[in-house]
Amino acid sequence: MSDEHAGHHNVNYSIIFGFLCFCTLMSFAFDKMGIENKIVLIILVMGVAVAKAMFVLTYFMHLKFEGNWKFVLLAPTCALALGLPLALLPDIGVHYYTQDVPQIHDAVTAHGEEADEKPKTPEKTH
Amino acid sequence: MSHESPAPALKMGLPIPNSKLGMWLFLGTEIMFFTAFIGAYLVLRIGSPGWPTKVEDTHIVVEAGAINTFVLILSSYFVVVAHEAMGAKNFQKAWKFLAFTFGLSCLFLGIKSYEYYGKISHDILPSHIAENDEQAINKVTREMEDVVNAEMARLGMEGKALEDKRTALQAAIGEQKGGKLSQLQALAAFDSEFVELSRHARDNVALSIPSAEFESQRKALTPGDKLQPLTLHGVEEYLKKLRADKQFAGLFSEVHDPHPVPYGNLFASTYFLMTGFHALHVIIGMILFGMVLMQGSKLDAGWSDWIENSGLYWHFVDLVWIFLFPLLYIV
Amino acid sequence: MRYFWAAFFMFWPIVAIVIFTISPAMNWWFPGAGDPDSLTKGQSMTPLGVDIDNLFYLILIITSVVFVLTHIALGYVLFRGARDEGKKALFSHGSHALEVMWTIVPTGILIFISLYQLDVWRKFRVMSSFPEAAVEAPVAEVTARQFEWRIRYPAPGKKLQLKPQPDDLYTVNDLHVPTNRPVMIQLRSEDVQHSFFAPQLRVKQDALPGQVIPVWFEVTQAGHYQLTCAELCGWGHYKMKARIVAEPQTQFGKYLHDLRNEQNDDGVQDKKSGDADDE
Amino acid sequence: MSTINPASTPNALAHAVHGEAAHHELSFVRKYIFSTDHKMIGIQFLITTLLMLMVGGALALAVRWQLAYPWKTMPIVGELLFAQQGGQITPEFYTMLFTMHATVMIFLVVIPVLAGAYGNFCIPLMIGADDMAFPTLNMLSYWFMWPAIACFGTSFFVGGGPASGWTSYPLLADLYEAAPGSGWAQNFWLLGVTFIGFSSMMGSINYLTTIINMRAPGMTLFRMPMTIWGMFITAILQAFALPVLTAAGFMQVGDRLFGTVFFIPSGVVVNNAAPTIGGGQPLLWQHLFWFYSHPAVYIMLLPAMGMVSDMLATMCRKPLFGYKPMVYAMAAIAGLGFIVWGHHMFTSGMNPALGMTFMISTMMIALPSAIKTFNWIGTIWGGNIRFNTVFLNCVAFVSMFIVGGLSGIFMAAVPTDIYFHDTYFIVAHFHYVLFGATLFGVFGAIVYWFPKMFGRMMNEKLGKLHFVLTFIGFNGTFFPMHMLGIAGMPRRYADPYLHPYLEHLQPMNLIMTWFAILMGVAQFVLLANFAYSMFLGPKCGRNPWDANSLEWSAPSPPGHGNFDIPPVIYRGPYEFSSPLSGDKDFLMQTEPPVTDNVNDTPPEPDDTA
Ligand code: HEA
Ligand code: HEA
Ligand code: CUA
Ligand SMILES: [Cu+2]
Repeated sequence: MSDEHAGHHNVNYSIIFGFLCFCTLMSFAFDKMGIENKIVLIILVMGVAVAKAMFVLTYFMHLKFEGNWKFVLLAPTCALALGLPLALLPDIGVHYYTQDVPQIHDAVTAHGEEADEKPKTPEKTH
Repeated sequence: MSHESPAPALKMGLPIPNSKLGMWLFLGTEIMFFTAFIGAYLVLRIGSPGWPTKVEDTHIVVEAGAINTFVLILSSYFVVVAHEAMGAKNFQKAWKFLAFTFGLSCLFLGIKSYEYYGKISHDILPSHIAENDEQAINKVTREMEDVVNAEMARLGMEGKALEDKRTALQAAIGEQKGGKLSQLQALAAFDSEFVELSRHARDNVALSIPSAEFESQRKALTPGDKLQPLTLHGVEEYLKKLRADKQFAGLFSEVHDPHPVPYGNLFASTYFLMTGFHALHVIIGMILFGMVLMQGSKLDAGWSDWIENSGLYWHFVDLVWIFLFPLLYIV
Repeated sequence: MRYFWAAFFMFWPIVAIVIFTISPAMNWWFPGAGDPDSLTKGQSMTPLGVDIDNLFYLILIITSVVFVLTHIALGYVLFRGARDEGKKALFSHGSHALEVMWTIVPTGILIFISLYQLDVWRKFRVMSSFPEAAVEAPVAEVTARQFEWRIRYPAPGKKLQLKPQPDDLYTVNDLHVPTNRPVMIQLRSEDVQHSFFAPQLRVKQDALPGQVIPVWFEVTQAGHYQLTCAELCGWGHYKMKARIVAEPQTQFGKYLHDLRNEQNDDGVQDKKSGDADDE
Repeated sequence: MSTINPASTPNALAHAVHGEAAHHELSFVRKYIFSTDHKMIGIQFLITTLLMLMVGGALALAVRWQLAYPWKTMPIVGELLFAQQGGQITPEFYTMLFTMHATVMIFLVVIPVLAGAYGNFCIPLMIGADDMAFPTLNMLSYWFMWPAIACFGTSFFVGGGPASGWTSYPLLADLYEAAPGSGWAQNFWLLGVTFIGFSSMMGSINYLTTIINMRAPGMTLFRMPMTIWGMFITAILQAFALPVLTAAGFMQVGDRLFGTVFFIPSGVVVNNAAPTIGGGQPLLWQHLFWFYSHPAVYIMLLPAMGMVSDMLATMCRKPLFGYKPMVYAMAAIAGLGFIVWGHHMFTSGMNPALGMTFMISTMMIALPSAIKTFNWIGTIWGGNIRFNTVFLNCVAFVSMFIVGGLSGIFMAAVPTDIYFHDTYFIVAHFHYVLFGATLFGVFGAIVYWFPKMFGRMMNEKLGKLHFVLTFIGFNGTFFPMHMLGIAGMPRRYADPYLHPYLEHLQPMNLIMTWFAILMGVAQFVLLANFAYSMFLGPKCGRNPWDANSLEWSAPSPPGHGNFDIPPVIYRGPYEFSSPLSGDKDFLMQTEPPVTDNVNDTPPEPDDTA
């Protein structure tokens, strides 16, 4: 039975492939364009990456032709995959308390500020 | 393999083979596996002000990454084409496309190793990177010491401690050992440069206290000493000067430029973690395809599911790279 | 025998409740200030601790009620099951009304507990609601290390700085704080994770390497309190024993003063000149 | 190398009949050791985990010894193991003891006994499949347990043993200098966790595929017994949570062996070593670890909940009260289970806003648990109860789960957790849920499915004796721990009595230890009963409990391929005492709708199939 269902869907894979190559070129170009604004750059390249991923998923991995189980399987996975970094963010990405590590001292001294900054007091964080 | 049996009217479950369902579930777990890595990378990066992004810090080669993306996409493309050929019972064509895929994955690993080589030769390895001036200076002296040590051992100086070897070195120079003499002299000169630098670095407190205070303290401690506060820039100049010196040619290949990179070690850790595990997945994929290729002309329809499932796996590997590329190379 | 088993499952919750009821009297209860027989036994010595205790008692009441009711229900169904030997069982797949009821009632209770406690948590941890007085002048920096607590006070009259200052005062395993005003300490760790745990004060906060975490509390009664470590930090985890001495402000000032004299005493000069050199 | 043809699998008969005919007697090795038969693998898991329970229990008793008689020579084993210290438990050794106790209990007892043993044994039988979807993978999942056991075993002997608790928090676990002596032990520990992770991973993918795709005709999702639901949801939890732990484990291995710095901040001076270079953050580990390990506590509970639901219904001769709400409650526990992990980190220095979020989600997880609890009581209500060992263990499960769950509420409330975190209150909580709930459920399941496994019944008298002794020993050991916790006794203390405010608790600890020893003795009764009944217990027919679910329509023990008649399912699993069932009080899932005078013996296998 595996034999029959393989040929079912007539996708022109070459076009998909062409599109993927184009996307890769775009990311590369975005990098070389020297976009100053980090946020814009991130949005652009991640947008391209997501587009590529969608193409690979839908066509190469045949998700377009699968039943609804794909949503049952992939929706929770994606939710978790996005949720984990988001949940880590308030603790690891943002520091609620004063970080006291050499890298930060160095950065502070390099910017010509006073080396003995005060402990982060509640007012400052708010 | 697919022996016919009447499909029961009441077949429960999904209309896909177990193997494919299993593969998709496995891919679900794989997504979580890479989520942990990528997620950790993202939050660590956001949480580290001054994360290294400049090429001179990271030695990231965007071109290599882009080419590798292309290589993986192309190989993915060949997999789907191969699977299509299997469906059309054109087994030799399928074999050929899979062989391309295999070749491309080798190419991918080749480019990856080239990149790794670049990293290693710049010593961008976890816990090898100096994160501030002091560590950079220390690293230079440590590496110079290693060079001296190794050279002396190579030139036949016996003894364990550096001091013993030094005495042997002086003796050897005294004996005027023919052709080796110039080498020995260069080494001795290099050694004395190292001794001076390391003494300098050891006594150097300029980096930890404000320079004015340091000056006064140093004056008080060692009046008349010729040591000046050592700065990273000073060391760089000094190395440049030494490198220009023909005499030491060759000895410097081991010594890296002093180049502090804040959060460099964390960067290297995450970089190698993610690309390393991705490469491991590539290798597993190569094994999966290798098993098909080993069938040679015996390849038949029985392998269709295998190719489909390894194909799914391979596309997943491709997907991971699609995200790693912008995250590691561009952003 | 059937009744025996039904009784068996009712016997133990009764024992459990009895044990809980006699516990405070048996001194198996919260550690309080001073000697265990005093009136303040089992009572927290900080306002925040009292809040925590009250919350504990509230939850204790709620859970006790739930515990008793569920076990009465369990006992009832068991005894009926034992009595109705051989009778054909009730053929019922459930009841929507019941189902809804026992979803909604616990929801209400749980939401109530959730919201009720938020305030205590905010007071304890959210830095913007720390008492002004505590934030203004942190009393000391407490650095945990394997296996002791190192305490650094600013010199009398000065403010605590993030970086050690030449005139800072140091002690080990002995933290003095003034009473009757909110005090804040800066908690940090020199090596692995530790946890600053003062049982009588109901304060607990992990010390994280690389971070400085402010902790505040207000001791209302002078006395000696325990300070222990509550995060596994190596083989000596159990012996990170220290004390917190709470004393009136004047006495605390005197303590710092003495500490400074002691620290600046080089053993040669007499005590007085020690005071002189900080001009 | 294609896969099992899905079309053929539900047709168990075709397989069974053809298979049996063409079947050769398997060699001993293929049959008992490298077996791919899910039943044998299940039994292998069961016996292995029971042995590991002994090991874990022995370690627990050593822990208890130190708490009752601090620094006193351990009897018998003391002089044998560490004569050089006068048979005393050193603090390092104590750390290793509770670390390995927890590791063995969690990774080698509870998880494998639920998913490994009963998951394997029950899933194909209860959904009417002839085997798992991937039998070889199944075999591997058992055999991957052994490298894990070997690694954990090795970590006892290299260096001083792992010394950072089962939670393995960095930097204690990350830096060699932090726990001198634990060096390679910690590495092996991590390796062991990775292996057991692979084992569980293979298992869960296998279970999911089997349950989704290999159900017999008529076995719709909402006709599956709760056991299957429990296993199914557990497998989902495992599939999504475990990779994160594996990933985090690799990161810790990297930190320990390859110089990476994920969890190591800069400038930390440990044990007078040079300051670390670092750059990472220790909290990251805690998040990643609990992202797995909180769902893991439900992995350690949900299958037991499922099995208890089945056993209760059967022993009360009554349909499960609220089947669908039970299923949804389980799913809700699983879903919420993914977003509560932060409740282990309330005092860790996490962002307080995050703490609030986690607190609320943790509170909410009590809801589905409430639904489950009340439904169990509802199931017993009005039942025609058979007070046998199975039933008693199940009631103990419910009762103990209530206690354990309610103590969870104290900790879910952040302010009280400030006080209770890392005190014995926590220890009481999780032993009530892990031992009190899960293991009592497992003890019930052992007796319940024993006839199906070995074709013989277990001894009732010994079973009840075991139950009573364990129940008393258990409560005697762990109930007082609540008091210890309230009195502020921190966990993981080798000698709490060093602190004056804890001195007066020693007599209490002493009593607890003796209860623990009683509980230990009780487990020998279980062992004896198990071994005796395996060979000498009274033989039984297909359906000794008059139960409904599919496995009881297969022979006891089922042969290769499980069913001699292809099961077709006509109804849900809990049709006890139905008015349709006539004289009997049960209606098996395989019984066709017309129910006149159908007896228990299945029809002869149909050769034409
Ligand atoms: C099987 C295992 C299991 C289970 C099921 C649970 C269930 C729960 N656990 Fe537990 N937990 C552990 C195993 C488990 N836990 C372990 C091993 C640890 C320690 C790890 C370590 O540090 O080593 C731990 C630690 C732990 C902590 C961290 C404590 C700390 O370290 O500071 C917390 C905090 O919130 C917590 C909470 C809960 C809650 C709210 C539930 C809830 O799911 C319970 C819900 C059940 C009920 C509430 C009872 C039934 C309901 C009713 C009768 C309805 C009415 C009730 C009300 C209205 C309140 N647990
Ligand atoms: C499923 C999990 C599980 C189970 C079943 C148990 C069972 C037991 N545990 Fe458990 N325990 C944990 C999981 C579990 N534990 C965890 C996760 C921790 C936290 C660790 C950490 O902090 O990192 C912990 C910690 C822990 C502590 C706290 C240590 C500390 O913090 O200092 C204590 C102390 O009393 C304890 C005691 C016991 C006892 C007495 C049993 C008893 O119920 C055991 C009963 C069984 C037996 C006694 C076996 C019978 C067999 C024999 C007696 C045979 C003897 C054999 C030979 C001599 C060969 N455990
Ligand atoms: Cu410090 Cu435990
Ligand atoms: Cu939890």
